[in-house]
Amino acid sequence: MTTPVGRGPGRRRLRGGPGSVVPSAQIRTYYDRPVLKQPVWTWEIPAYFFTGGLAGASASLGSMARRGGHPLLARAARRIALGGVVVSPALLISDLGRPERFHHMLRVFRPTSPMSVGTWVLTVFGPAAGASAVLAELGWWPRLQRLAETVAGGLGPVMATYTAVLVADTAIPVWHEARHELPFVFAGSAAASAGAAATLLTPASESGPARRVAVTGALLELGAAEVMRVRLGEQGEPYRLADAGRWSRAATACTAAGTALIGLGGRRRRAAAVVGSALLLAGSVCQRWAVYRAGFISAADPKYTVGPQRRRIEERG
Amino acid sequence: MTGYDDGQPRMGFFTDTSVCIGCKACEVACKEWNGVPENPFAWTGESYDNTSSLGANTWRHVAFIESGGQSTASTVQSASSVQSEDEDFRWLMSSDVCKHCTTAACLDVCPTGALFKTEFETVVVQEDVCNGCGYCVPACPYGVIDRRESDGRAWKCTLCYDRLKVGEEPACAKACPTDSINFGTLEAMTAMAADRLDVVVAAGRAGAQLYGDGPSGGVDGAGSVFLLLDDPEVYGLPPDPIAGSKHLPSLWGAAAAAAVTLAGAVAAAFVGGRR
Amino acid sequence: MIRKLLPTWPVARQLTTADHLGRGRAAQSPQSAGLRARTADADKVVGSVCPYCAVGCGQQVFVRDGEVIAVEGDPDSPISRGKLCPKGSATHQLVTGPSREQRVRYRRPHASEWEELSLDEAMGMIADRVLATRRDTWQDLDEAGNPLRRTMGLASLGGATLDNEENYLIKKLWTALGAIQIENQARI
Amino acid sequence: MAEAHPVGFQWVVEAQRRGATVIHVDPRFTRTSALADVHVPIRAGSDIAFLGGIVNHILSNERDFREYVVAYTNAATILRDDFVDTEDLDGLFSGWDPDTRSYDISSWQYAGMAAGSAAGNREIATSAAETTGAGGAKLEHGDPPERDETLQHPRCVYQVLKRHFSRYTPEVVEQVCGVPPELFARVADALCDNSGRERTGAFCYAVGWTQHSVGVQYIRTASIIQLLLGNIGRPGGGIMALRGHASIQGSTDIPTLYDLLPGYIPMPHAQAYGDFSDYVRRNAAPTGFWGHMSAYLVSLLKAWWGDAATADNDFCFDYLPRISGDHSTYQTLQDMLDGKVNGYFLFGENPAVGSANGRMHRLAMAKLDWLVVRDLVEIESATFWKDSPEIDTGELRTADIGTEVFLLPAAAHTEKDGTFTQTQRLLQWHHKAVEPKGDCRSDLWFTYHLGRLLRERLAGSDDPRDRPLLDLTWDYPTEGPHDEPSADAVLREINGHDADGSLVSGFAELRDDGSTSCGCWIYSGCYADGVNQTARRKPGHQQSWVAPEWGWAWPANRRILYNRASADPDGEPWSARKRYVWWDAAQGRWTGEDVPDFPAATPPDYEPAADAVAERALSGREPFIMQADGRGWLYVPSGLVDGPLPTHYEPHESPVANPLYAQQANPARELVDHPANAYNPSAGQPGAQRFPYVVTTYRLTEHHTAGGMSRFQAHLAELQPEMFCEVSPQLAAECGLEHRGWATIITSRTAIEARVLVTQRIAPLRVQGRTVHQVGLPWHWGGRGLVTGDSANDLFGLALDPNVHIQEVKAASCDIRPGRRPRGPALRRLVESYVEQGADT
Repeated sequence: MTTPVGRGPGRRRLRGGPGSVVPSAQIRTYYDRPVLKQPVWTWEIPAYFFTGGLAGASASLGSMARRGGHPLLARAARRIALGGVVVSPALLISDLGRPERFHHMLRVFRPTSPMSVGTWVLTVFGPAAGASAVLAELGWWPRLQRLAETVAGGLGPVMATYTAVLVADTAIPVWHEARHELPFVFAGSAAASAGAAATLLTPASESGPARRVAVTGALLELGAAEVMRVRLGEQGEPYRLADAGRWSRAATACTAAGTALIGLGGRRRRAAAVVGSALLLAGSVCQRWAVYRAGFISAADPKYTVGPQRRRIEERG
Repeated sequence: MTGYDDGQPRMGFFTDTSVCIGCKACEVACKEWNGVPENPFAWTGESYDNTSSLGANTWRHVAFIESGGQSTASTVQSASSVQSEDEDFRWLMSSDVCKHCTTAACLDVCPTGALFKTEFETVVVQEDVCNGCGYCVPACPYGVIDRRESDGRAWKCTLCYDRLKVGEEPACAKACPTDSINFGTLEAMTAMAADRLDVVVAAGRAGAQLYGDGPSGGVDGAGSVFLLLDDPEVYGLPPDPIAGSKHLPSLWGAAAAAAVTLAGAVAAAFVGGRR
Repeated sequence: MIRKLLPTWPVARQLTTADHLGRGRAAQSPQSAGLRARTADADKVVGSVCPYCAVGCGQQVFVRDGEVIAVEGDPDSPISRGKLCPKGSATHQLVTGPSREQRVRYRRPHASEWEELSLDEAMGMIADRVLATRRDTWQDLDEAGNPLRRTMGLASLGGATLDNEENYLIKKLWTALGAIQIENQARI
Repeated sequence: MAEAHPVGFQWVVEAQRRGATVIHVDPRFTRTSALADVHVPIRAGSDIAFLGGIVNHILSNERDFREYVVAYTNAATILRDDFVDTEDLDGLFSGWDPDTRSYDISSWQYAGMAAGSAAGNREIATSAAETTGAGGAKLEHGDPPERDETLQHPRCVYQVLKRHFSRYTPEVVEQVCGVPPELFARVADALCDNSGRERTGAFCYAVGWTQHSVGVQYIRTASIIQLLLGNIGRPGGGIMALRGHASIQGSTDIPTLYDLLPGYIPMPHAQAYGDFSDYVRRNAAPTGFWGHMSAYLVSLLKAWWGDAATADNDFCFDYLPRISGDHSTYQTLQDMLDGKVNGYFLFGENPAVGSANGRMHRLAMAKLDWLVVRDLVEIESATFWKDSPEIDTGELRTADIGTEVFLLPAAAHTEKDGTFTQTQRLLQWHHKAVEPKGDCRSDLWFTYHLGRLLRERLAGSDDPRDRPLLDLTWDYPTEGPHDEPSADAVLREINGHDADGSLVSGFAELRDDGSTSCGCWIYSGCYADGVNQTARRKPGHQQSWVAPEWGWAWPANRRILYNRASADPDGEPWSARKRYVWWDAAQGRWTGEDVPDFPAATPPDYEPAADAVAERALSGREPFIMQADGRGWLYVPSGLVDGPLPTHYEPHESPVANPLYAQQANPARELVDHPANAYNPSAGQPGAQRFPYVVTTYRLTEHHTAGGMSRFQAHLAELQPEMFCEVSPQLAAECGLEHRGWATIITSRTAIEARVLVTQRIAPLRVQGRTVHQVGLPWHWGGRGLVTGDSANDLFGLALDPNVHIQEVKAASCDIRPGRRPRGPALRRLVESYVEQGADT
């Protein structure tokens, strides 16, 4: 990171060739072909970002709700988390090139791999969240249920944010350069979706904390996403282009509208709460899709790869 | 770190593009040895390059760059990228390959251990382990590794791991007619690269530079060193690649902060007690 | 059982060996550990010569169980020093690939498709046609009475891709037949 | 060279690393140019002018290696006084007969002798041009050619040469070739600077030089340069033919060619010779190694007819069929089209794609009674009856084609024993690795068993015409599951046996009394000492740089021909740096790095007696032992039918007028008058402007010849998956061609389509004040295989070099227009519209 990868003798770059006559603003490429590979991930992955985040935040919400004396909210949150952990592995396995080898994920524990870390987290979180919900419904082994609930609740925030590390730990500029903001986008989005889902499944009388989680999460999501796009600068252009642009605008619109509806009318009007929640859920889905698709656009155009790297070299001198 | 204790030195490539004749023997020798399937037959018009880039089915890729020469008044498109009028026409060729990075992003993110460091400090995908999660694909800052559609697994250059195990050189290096592709200990390759750079610079070849040499940089040094005659991006190479995993602390730091924020937000929702 | 199986689990190896991060030896599969170049286990290595252009690069043909498993450049050759061009490198596909014809094909006059034919039958039919053509087109003398002893009804093209021994037999047999129109790529 | 012979090119790269200057002359900027120090874009078809310019540069600046030139070439030899040069006859040499379109070469001779050539046409004066071969000479004893070693005599070769080439100035080079004078000077100086005692320069060429109506003279011009610079017979010198097939050299040495017997012995000509003794008298040479020609011929006849060949019956010399004219492949093609050829064999060759005017070949094959195709894959020539382009145009209908076709799968080189002879005359044995599968068989198997069946069918015949077949030695041992004849036994027969049946050690042991047999005298010694010398594979790094123990080179394992010239007349190396073969006075022998290509014990000061014959008739200072006068020929008094000196003629089809003479093209070129072979009008003829562009063809690294060994392999097919044409941005703009779009290229034969690659690598040239555009076409595609496309060879007509009957496909004229070609009958209508308009305008 300290010296250029390419160097001439005596650390002086030889720029007698084309290099010297090309203005630094001009980006040179190989037939405009991408330097990076497009991700091979299909729809299951952004869907999992949503379901995993939803399950994680819901588990935390459920745990806190029970402790805070909101049994109905706790039950709803547990059920939502259960739904999330049932769907999530199916999505992940379905996306594999060799689904029958899903268990190879547990072959190693590789701390350098967010996916490996996430897999192990999910391996603990999933059964915990599942057991917590099922035991609570059946009323069996309350101490074990509590333990499971606590474990799931504790891992919930990790579930909600590690996927941001997963996408940021790639070479795709729009993801990697957003590594400081993406976890907040994902955390906010997860919280918004969990709050919204719980609001939908809980009587208005008990859904206050859920609405507050939804609104706080949504504001965090909106704010973090905005900061991310601003800080990305030119690198954030994919969020304005093509389908990523559409997803991004839809995410902002849905989330903003949902926040407004819940925040302003959610307590008093069930309909506002319901519509607002639906909008937040949609916004959360759109946000993940916006991030997902922006990665493709960012990888496809070599200017996003070469331009900043070339500037980096020039700044180093 | 990687658990080998047999004193095997790190092995690598030195690709000297100043003597590459673009014959593509490396591409074919690689495919023949490793049983790599062909790409769809598609003529690109991009000079003589019809395999376009490294990928699951192309582990050695020869780039062809037509540059310089007289620019034409007309707006006719061509295989040549016209740079300036006073510059000599050049036809640059370069055989690209996996960089076998010291800090290999593909390996670092691989959750199954399919990608691993061998005793030669090369980076290899184990075909019996890979389950096609696809994480390595966007992780690679060079765009090398890819998932094979027909197969579902990720593939890339193994630096002929099986051959190295019996003391043979990789198929591409063996075939290369002009010794553009050299194979040996990374130490020897780096030294050879430095020597060749001196020669090429002394011969007045503009734009000559080494790529991937030395232990510094965003991947902590590559196991494939190149002598290029122009800037890396002209060959489709990233000029200053960084392995995402170099930023793991800040990545997890941000995630931890976000997770705490999330937990705090949830907890805060229950403070105050309004229903 | 578990004692036996546990060490095969890379996570266990991560804990018990120096490769704690699971990036190296701990992650290696038994298949990878036992990997060997297939050429190392060839039954025989046969010295050969590249069949494409006339540089004459040395080749090594690796054989196992009666099948060619690889063809590589011969490092001993002072001509090629082990190198091969893309075509030479594709020799294995040339000699074992699916494009190769393995059965005799026969097209009857005016027919629109190939038919099957046994090799023996084909050889017999060709021999009959050679003799009939020779008989029908034989020239003993030219107009001036000079001996010709030949047939102009038979012609042959090819030889530059063949072995010397094959060219020799063709030239010998054709000349004995009185067929003089023998040509090959050297003319072209 | 990097394009078509990449592995050979490693030596060029290595030479460059050691300081050599690499110059590449080619219409295109190729993979070779990419590494060359100098690239010279040249107009296709103008090389004689370019090389002639170098000759002029050498002579006018006296840059020749004078000592070598005087001692080893015929520079000092004085010519007859009735020789008249093209410079005085506006493009014709003396002796031209416009009625027969041929030369009487008698005026080209040396004063005082008539010399036969070491190769080429030796009986021009008395017979048709087809009695080729490597021949003898007519040097009458006691009557050596007159010489002037001061090189001042006005009729000495040196002065004739100087006058002949004096017009090839840098300005003329620019006018003809489009090469600017500065660039030309760089090449000429580099060549001269790198020649002499201490340094040598080499030429490498391929079919870019041979496939012209003046192809032989191209190479002749290079020979003149190399002889003047002293670069023949010396390490690092020479003229390297980079041949294109694994054993194309072998199939010339042991010729599957109509005009030769093994070892460059000419096929007997019906009219030119009478009986055996007449043939020998007129072909054997009193001087040089051709002096033993009768021994070579008798040994060949003994190898073929064994005990039946006796002195009483002239060793069955009468069994040999007689040729009576040009029976080369293109003549056969015309006869085939006229229905005169019934049966046709194709051995690993695909004329439907690989020969000029492919359409003519396909139409001709439809006239055959039967066709046998032996190949690895189902090539276009095997399926013309169902999918040739002429089926699409409606010219052929499958149901109308009566040709019976046998496609017999061939064995690959890994499935048979045998030798290839590579481009430096090196025989290399390849061992069988596996048995061929299915019906795949070697051509050895096919030929042997076909011969066996023929002999069985004729057994008992008393027809004299069957005697040659029945008396033929055809008893090769067979082995293996398929009764494969032993290639080893065949190679032993080629090597030759003495009277005891032991293998001879070389051609020096051959006799003309019938006591020895030998299938090919120049290959004699390949099985010396009972060892298959061709199978030697001693690692290169374990022997000297000459590597004499790898394979076996003909003749006598000599790696550089005429290497006596690497030493000065006294037998000392010209320089320590370039020492190769020298006289060791202590041992009384020639010695050195290589096997001396000279009688080993003949000292430098040897002078032949008046009655000496063969090699003993040459002095110890005459290295060119196959030549009648022992010297390298700057001027060729005999052996060529189109002139003793190279001179620039335009290609048969050229948009450019010959600026040197009124004579536009080679007057002696062979033309084929056939409706399927219409020609484009050339510059100066009406309609020439319809074909304003130069077109040339070439190979790509990724493919092999007509594609049978590459278009069918996925790993090669993907690398160059489509037929394309290369054009400059300027031509693209002029014609409206779009990069990556389609173009149709049209000649009087047909029109083909190709994808358009617009590239600066094929630059337009300024010639005679105008811009000449060139269109480049790879010729590998056809209608079958994994990747298909139109065949470039379909565009070309048959205009042949008169010496060797090779077609001109490296330079012709064409038109090019955007878009794909018409389908169906409309294709012929397009071509016909060009031909008609061409004739009218």
